[in-house]
Amino acid sequence: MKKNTRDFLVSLYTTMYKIRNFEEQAIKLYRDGYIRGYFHPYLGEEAIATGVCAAMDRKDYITSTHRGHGHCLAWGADLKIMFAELLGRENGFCKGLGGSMHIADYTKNNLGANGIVGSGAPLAVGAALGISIRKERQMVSSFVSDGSTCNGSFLESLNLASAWKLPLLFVIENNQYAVSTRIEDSTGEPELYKRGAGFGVESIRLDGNDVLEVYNTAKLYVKRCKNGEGPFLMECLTFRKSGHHVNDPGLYLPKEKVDHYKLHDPLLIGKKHLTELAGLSGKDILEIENMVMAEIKDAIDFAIKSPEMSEENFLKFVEEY
Amino acid sequence: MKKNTRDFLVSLYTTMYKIRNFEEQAIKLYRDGYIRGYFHPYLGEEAIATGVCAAMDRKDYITSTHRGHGHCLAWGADLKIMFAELLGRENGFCKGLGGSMHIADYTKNNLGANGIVGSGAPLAVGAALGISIRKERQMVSSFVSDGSTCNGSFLESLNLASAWKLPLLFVIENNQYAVSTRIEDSTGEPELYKRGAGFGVESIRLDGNDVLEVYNTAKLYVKRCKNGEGPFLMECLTFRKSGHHVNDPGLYLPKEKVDHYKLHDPLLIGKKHLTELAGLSGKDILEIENMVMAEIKDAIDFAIKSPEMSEENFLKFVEEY
Amino acid sequence: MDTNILIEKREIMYRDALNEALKEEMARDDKVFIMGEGIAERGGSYKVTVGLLEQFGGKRVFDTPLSENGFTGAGIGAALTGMRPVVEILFIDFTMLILDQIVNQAAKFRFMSGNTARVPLVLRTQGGVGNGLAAQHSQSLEALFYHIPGLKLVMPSTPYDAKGLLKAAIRCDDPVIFIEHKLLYMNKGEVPEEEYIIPLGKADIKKDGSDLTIIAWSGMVPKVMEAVKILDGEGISAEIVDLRSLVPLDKMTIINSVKKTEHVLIVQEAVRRGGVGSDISSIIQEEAFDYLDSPVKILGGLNVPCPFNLNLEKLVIPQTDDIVRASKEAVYNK
Amino acid sequence: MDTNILIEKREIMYRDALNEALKEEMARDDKVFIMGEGIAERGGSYKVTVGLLEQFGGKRVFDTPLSENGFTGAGIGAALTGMRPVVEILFIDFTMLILDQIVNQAAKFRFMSGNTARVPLVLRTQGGVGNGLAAQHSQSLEALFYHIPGLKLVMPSTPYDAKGLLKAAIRCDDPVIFIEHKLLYMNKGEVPEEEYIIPLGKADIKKDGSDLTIIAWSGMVPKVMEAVKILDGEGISAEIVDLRSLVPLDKMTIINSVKKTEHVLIVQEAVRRGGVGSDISSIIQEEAFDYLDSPVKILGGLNVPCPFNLNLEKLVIPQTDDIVRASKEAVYNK
Ligand SMILES: Cc1ncc(C[n+]2csc(CCOP(=O)(O)OP(=O)(O)O)c2C)c(N)n1
Ligand SMILES: Cc1ncc(C[n+]2csc(CCOP(=O)(O)OP(=O)(O)O)c2C)c(N)n1
Ligand SMILES: [Mg+2]
Ligand SMILES: [Mg+2]
Repeated sequence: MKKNTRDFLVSLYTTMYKIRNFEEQAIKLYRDGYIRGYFHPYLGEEAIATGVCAAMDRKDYITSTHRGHGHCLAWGADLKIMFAELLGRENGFCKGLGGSMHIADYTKNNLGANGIVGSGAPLAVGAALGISIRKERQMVSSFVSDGSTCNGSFLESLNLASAWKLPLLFVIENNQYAVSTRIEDSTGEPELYKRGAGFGVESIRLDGNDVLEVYNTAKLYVKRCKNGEGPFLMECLTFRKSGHHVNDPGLYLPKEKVDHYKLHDPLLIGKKHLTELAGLSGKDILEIENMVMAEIKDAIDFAIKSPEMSEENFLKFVEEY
Repeated sequence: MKKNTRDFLVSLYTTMYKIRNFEEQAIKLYRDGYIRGYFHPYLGEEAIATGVCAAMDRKDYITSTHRGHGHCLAWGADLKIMFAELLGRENGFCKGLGGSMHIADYTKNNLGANGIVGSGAPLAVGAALGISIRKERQMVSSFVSDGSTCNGSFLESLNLASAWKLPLLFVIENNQYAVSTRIEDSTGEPELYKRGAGFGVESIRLDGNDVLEVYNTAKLYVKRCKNGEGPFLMECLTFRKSGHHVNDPGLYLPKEKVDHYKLHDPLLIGKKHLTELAGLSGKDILEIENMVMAEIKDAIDFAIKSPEMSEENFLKFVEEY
Repeated sequence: MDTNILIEKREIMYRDALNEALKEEMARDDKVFIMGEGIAERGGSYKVTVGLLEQFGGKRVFDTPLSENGFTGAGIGAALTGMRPVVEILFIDFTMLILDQIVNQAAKFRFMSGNTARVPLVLRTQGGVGNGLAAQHSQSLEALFYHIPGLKLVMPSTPYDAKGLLKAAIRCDDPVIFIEHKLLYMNKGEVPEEEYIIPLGKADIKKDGSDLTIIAWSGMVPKVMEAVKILDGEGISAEIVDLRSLVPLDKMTIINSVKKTEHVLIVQEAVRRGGVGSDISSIIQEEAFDYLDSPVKILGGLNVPCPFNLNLEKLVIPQTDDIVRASKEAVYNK
Repeated sequence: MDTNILIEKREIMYRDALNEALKEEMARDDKVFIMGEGIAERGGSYKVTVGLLEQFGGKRVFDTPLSENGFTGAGIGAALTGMRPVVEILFIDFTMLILDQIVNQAAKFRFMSGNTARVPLVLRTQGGVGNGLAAQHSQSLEALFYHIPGLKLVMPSTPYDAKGLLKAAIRCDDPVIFIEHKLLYMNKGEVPEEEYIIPLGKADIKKDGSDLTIIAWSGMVPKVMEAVKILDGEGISAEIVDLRSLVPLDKMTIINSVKKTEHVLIVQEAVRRGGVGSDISSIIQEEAFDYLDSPVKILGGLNVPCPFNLNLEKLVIPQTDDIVRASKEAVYNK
């Protein structure tokens, strides 16, 4: 196999593991009182952000959801600045004013997480509209949740993108639940990619836990978007590996599904790719993981030592607002 | 042929002609300064309201649109009270406070016109939800415009009705334009009934200018709604026989379409039914028309002579509001 | 009589008081039903609807998809056709998705129909700042509803008020916006076992006083209570007027208190600019100008969204010591 | 110089002034684009965008579907990524469909991002009562935007102001809600040929006076002008402060005028309860209490939706003779 394929598979796994370990460590920080507010972990959905972002250029754009850490990390966010934001520190991405639900990096075309389910989709339409007006070879990926496919903000966006033929890829992260409500109870058509056809949008459903499947599909759509064939919709089937947020034990999740997805974990699948397709050993993988863990540990130390915005600085900030 | 078929066909034509003549006379009243504000004529779309309402029981419910006179009339509204409302008189349906865009008859299960495009659909979901909670054998027809199929209010409603399996029939009146904007420019999928499948709603497209086709399809769906098989969606293809509102000459409407629909007029088709299926002569039809015209003339006389709400009464009304 | 006294000493939480109100009204009238996100099996994010599903079944207690605009409209449609829905919107911030249905539909039908339609809908929602929920989950937006004719607006601060007012809201034939506060749900207070109703439009004097009238509602009331204790210690006797319902507004209680104390402080959690406090100030000023010994003072939130950082969060809304300070300014006319 | 004088006498309509502002700004900056319902080929319901399509092409001037929430959000997304969109919402009533995007998104990004994001969006819309358009097309809802930190709010009353302020709004790096009035579009006024800009946040004294300050904006300004002529004839010299932009608010001009006249009337078309006038009243009262000779009076709309019937329509918002009457009450402290 080619060297670059090996490197590429390693990079995919590294990103997924980074997200996994980031969330796990951040949850500990939450339990220890360092992080407050809402925190929706991306655990179990790592392959989606990883696969899609790997298929994009960094002059493209993303919009994220309330479950947004994974998208930021897969897009390449600096771990230190991310932790700093989650801890509400002044050197965080948003100076500690945004936090988990509003983390973003506008300087790097990451339009950020959104606390209102579905409301990121119209923003993505706008970014794609700007591209289309400027006639640039860029595209936008809009991550949206299954819950948002029942919401007007998303549905209008799907139609607008289609009416205006925008370079936009909608990525539905269908983890099958909105908090405790099953998607089957939220809609008459739980195969969510089928929404697309009704608006003239080419759509597909795939295994969102298989990073290669996600990557390969996204790669194609990203290219076709840039060729002016957009928009597209890909529904990535997945499952939360945790409660809805840090304080939700998720007891309503049925045991058989939980068990199934324990074996169908995106990281297990990623490991299989590494061993079967790239010939890595268990030790090689452990090395990758250790490296990531060390990096995350450093980032946490950095964040914990970072100062919060002073009252004085804040009031100055408020004044010019 | 059976006597009742003949009577039935006559009643359909009578209703359509009533709507036609009502709108034509009302437009004259508008030009003469008797009617003010927005007035969106139902000209050219008469078969839809007529066919659907004929298929329903009067303990069912309807919600209407900004182009709402036809629905009111087909539902059986008293002509006098309707004109009185359009003229802003105290004995109108809404005491002259509502007018054309808000005409309604809550006492008769007509939830009325709506000035906000798409916003009637959620109300219809609610009426159907109430039926479902009370476990009654009723249903709701919600008339919606093609423009509203691009709006979240309608799209969320489509999904809600489906998720909750409600006895609700959505009737899209696709007149192919939103003011001057072609439906093809508003959506990536101008065959609007296709929206339905994405939400698990059985949907169909049909000729909205053929009152029998509308009636027969609606009849089936009304029954199936009452059997608990709802919701359904029927897209009725039609065309405005006028500008968007009374002051819009509609110059943007392409000549070939205007010409086509001149020949494909719902009243011409209705007449054909009367002669071919019910054996009526031209003279028979003229008699029907004359009767309707006389009734409308009377109603107009009544309305013109009716008083407006006095300042005193209004202020009393305001006080208790 | 003895039992009565015993019963009246029962203390329950704000969220349980709301729960009781819902249960009693649903038992009384089978037209009452409730829907919202996660309110059925899960019992609601703030545990207000626990046990309703079991008692009243899935037809009258059910979860909705994330279609706020659609299901609110469905509530209105049901209300128009004889039902009495209670619709829950998880955060008042999300009501920004439903304003067309509330402002253009629910609030207007009675009037537009010449009094032939009524919309007996209760929209329960929850607002205010607390616990680092940041800019999109920490707003106090009552002013937006206050300005719309046709809506009632209720914001209780205690378990007792919450129960009595929610029952009244459900029986009201007009749409009622019922705003709870995220920090009050676990607060305890006396709630009698026997049934009672608090009519909409009656303010409650939470404490008598003679030097200063402090007007507040919802989450600010407990803070004002704390502040008033401190003021008492410093020889300032403040009267607390808890508005409880903003529409209808109990002008008479306000004006009478102002006439007595001649000094007014309005404390509001919402941003200062264009809040309900401004309107109350303008009313006092128009109707009791000659009694005022100093300007009506408003202590409100800063004109910014809510920051995520917890320490900064505290800066943007009035805290107890801010209230103490502002009270003194109001009394000494600084 | 001669030509200058000639040019300055040019009179054009409000709608044409807006049209010129759009054309000039679109020619100056190719990041500016405009979208809305029927604004391209048809030139807009009020003819404000006539000719733009021809001059700037379909990529920068285009019609939208009836997806108000979606296309407003698209405007915000475009603004976040370097464009300068002008989004038109046909009636302010329909903005009730887009408040999530305006309140929770556009208004918050700058703050939530710690100043790294900006949203240079102009939302043009149109409000007010006129011509029997009834309850869902006749609202004055500026108070809802006024209360939201992060938004600018502009409501011009003359062609001159409309042009200068729209140009400033397009150049502003924060979201601007720009509200036109349905009865002003055909009003004529002087607009110089040469380019000018009116900075946001500057009120304009439309007429000097010494006995009474009348504060107004948008559609009420012409009515106040009429009323003031009548008052002049009766020996009352009123000063007219046209706010032009409500956010930022030009407090200094207001307070200075009040200090001079010692009497204030605020005239607003919006319903009285919870309108912007209340906030201005509360500010005057807090900042100029000792100068006030009588209470700040507010003349506003009745607390009801707008009736369809034309004669009743007139009753719900202030008319010229109401303003005359209220002015006298303000001056003579009744
Ligand atoms: C418009 C809106 N409604 C409700 C909420 C509250 N809420 C936050 S996350 C969530 C569940 C979302 O489920 P889904 O969309 O499937 O995303 P997931 O959490 O499963 O990733 C809810 C109800 C919200 N933030 N925004
Ligand atoms: C939400 C909303 N947006 C815009 C308008 C203004 N408006 C009234 S009718 C209309 C065109 C509607 O077209 P369509 O929905 O196809 O209905 P039609 O007039 O063709 O029957 C528009 C834009 C409105 N009333 N409501
Ligand atoms: Mg989900
Ligand atoms: Mg149409």
